[in-house]
Amino acid sequence: MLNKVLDSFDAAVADIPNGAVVMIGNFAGPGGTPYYLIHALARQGARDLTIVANTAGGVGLTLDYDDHRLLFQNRQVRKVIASFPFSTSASRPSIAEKQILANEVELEIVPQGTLSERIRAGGAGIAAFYTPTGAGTVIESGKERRVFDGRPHLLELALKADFALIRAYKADTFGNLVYRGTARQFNPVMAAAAAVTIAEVDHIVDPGELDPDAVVTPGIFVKRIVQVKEDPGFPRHPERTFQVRGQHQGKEA
Amino acid sequence: MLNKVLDSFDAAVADIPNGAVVMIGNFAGPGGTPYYLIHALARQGARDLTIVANTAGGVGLTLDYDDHRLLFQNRQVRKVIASFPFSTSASRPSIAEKQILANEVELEIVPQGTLSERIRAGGAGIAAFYTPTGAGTVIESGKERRVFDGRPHLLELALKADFALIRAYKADTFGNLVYRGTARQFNPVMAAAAAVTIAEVDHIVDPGELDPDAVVTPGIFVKRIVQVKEDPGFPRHPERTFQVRGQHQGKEA
Amino acid sequence: MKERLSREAIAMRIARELFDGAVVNLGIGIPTLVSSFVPEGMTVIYHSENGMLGFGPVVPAEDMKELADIDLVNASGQYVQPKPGMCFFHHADSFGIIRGGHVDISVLGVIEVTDHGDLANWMFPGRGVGNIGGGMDLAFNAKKVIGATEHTTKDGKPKIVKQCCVPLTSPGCVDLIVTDISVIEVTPYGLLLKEYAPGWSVEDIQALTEPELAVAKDLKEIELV
Amino acid sequence: MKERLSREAIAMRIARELFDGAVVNLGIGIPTLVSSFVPEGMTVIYHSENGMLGFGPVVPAEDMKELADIDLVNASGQYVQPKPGMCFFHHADSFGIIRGGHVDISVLGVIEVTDHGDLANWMFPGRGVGNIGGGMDLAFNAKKVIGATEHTTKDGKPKIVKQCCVPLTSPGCVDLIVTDISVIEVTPYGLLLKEYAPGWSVEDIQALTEPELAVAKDLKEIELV
Repeated sequence: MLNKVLDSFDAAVADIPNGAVVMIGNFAGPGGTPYYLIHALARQGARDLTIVANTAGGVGLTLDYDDHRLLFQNRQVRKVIASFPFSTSASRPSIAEKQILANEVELEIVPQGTLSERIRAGGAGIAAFYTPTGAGTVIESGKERRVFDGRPHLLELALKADFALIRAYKADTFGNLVYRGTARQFNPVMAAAAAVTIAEVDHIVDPGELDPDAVVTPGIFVKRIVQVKEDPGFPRHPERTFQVRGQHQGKEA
Repeated sequence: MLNKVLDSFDAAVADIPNGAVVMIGNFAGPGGTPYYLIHALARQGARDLTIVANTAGGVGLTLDYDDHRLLFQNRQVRKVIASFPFSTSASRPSIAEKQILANEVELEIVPQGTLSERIRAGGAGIAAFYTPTGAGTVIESGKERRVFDGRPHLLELALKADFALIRAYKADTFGNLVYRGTARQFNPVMAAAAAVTIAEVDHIVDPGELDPDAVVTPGIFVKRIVQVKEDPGFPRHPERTFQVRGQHQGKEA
Repeated sequence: MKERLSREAIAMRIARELFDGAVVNLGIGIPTLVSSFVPEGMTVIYHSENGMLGFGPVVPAEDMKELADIDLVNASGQYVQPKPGMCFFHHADSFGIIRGGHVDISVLGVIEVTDHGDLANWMFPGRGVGNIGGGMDLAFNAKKVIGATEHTTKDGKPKIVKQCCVPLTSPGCVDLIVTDISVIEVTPYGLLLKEYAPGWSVEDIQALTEPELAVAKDLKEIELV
Repeated sequence: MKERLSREAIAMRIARELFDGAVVNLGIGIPTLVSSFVPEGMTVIYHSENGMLGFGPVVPAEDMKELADIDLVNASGQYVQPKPGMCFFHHADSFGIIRGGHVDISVLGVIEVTDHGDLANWMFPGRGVGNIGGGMDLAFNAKKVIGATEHTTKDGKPKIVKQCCVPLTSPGCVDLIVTDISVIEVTPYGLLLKEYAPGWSVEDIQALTEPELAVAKDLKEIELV
């Protein structure tokens, strides 16, 4: 019988080989970032990795914490494909930034919408697509330009990975996933685009415990599930819902 | 203040002009088909319509009922873009089928995955994409072929519409939508691909009554909402959830 | 006495190709019957084009009044039952699953199939029209495509041919052909006869098959369970 | 006495461009401040790149301990509050909303902007590196792009220029420039000065602006509310 639940983060990443392409869910802080899987991969030590993620780690938005900057610190990364690879603070450059500027790590910088769409295309069997974003900018370099409806577009290729490390809120044992708030971000598209998707989750429940109309990632995309059993200490109230009722107020925001 | 809720299906479709491109949620039976909006459009009488839908109506799967075959019956359709345009029964050809074979209605037949992806592309600002589906078949005719990773692909163009008639389960007054089971089908992608999306729903609730993690169609895609107030008499138990618990049985299916 | 297998027996043989955890899409006709023959204890996850994975059995005729629901149908429009662990998604995501190669096995009906694995199954030859539906995406993109068919047409003509006369669903897509008299693998070198129905000889089968059949070293009688 | 408007006043002026039901994305910096000045009774729906529409205000510093949640942040990583009618979706859907033209107004910071509406705002000139992030998709695809900026750099050089020196975010994307001394529309014929800060003359503003400014017939002092 199918069994996707593993006990340890280390076991879950043990077979990631040198040279693997690894996608990592990540956006502006720890929400939706597979913190424990990243630490396990840092311990595991695979080298020459290509990392596909929104940032290259350690960009310094809001919280300073050990995200996939650890992999750069350990010199495990050969190439990074990201939209936001540099620190937001000139005075505190990230580790990846130094390595990129020293030509120790190769950078492919991609507009965020194109990055998420290339990953979505990888999962959905679309080889390539035309987007208007980037035409007439440095992003156009080396790409095919083509006009549709009078507007220039660029041809962008699908992105796939050997492994995806993702973070979700609840999984059932089949691998069906739901997310919490903005922690969803890149995780569902990465789940579909990797040969082996590994999910770090708050809760593992029996099939039938998730509302089938509300499942975001179908279980078939998820090969391994590991439950978080300690508190990493980030500001978070996972027991709370974001569903709030009451008078809508136009003013606030 | 925003007000998207209308009292009548007739009012909701009143401004659909002759020659409009209209997407209609539809798949294998009445589930997810905007039955009352279709009837209202039939009464309204707009002509020379281009209909984008999975079928051309009246294909005879399971239930025989008045879907958008009404629009063909009324001779309101100039062209149909569909994946499953013909009746499943040779002895009971559909109205659209007769009109297509008599060259009274133009047919663009599209593989179902390409149809849904073209609509998704229309909503998501992707001008065109390469899919393997159809290369080396009649579908290739007139299309650009290109090889990616050694495999031939076809260039397919985005589809957009002037109006989308869709069916959902619950809407809040902002237009956020959730669906019920397989009644979801094409509706969410069509919602995003039309200039004016009109949703026929079972229930209208206040903002905050839908779980924001479970909303499928963001309200910004929906311009008009009309609640169904009568029972069309289809086999249906809308008060039931499809969430079932209990021992998983490998045998059944 | 050369008996042909029933449609159920063809489905039973195809069920032996399934495996634990397999994501399976069953087309209309014989393919639909396959789900009745999944071995005890094996988890097979059914995919339906209209945006559903992991659903339960078709609603039996006697429970129709109580259980039929237009919001829970398979791609053939049949009413099905909910099952723990199922999930729903929209049509574009559903075909993303197919096109992205996430369907392990697609079982499709056959009008004609060639020794190159070319499949034709969408155009109704008598009517000059056809429904492409979701079959073309499945034929092109499923990891393994199994053609389920009677070996010959009603008037005895081969359905396994050198070249399709009706428009293709997909060139070179079929991996395995299971008929009422044989199991044939489509290899890069042509067709390989692997199993025969009880009482049928290689020559009998070849006589009803247009392209040449190579014979597997381990040729054997079809085992249904 | 030629006072320049505060960052808050720039934001206040931009808020007057919003309308009931508008889908609005606010970039980092001055743009973020715009949300504080939405007129009473107007429903503005904020979009955040990380997959959120209709969220509430940023968590105030004094409530941080009680309300901050890493699973509810805006695209700048700020903790925000939930609000009735909000919804979440994944990153590809989020940029489908942007690329599909469903964002009515994008308010972006400016490093340089030209009379053709070319915008440069992603490459940090001093560092030789930059983050493209989601700004390029917004600049290319929002229905209306508003540049929010001081009129000149810290050392007094024009930020409204004939040609950008740093890499472009998007050519020809900016529709309206709101600075600390002016409101300028980008038209197909060049820049049109529409409003001036109190005490500033057309000549004063032109002197700090590289391309030539045409002057609107109804030129007026900037109205903030």
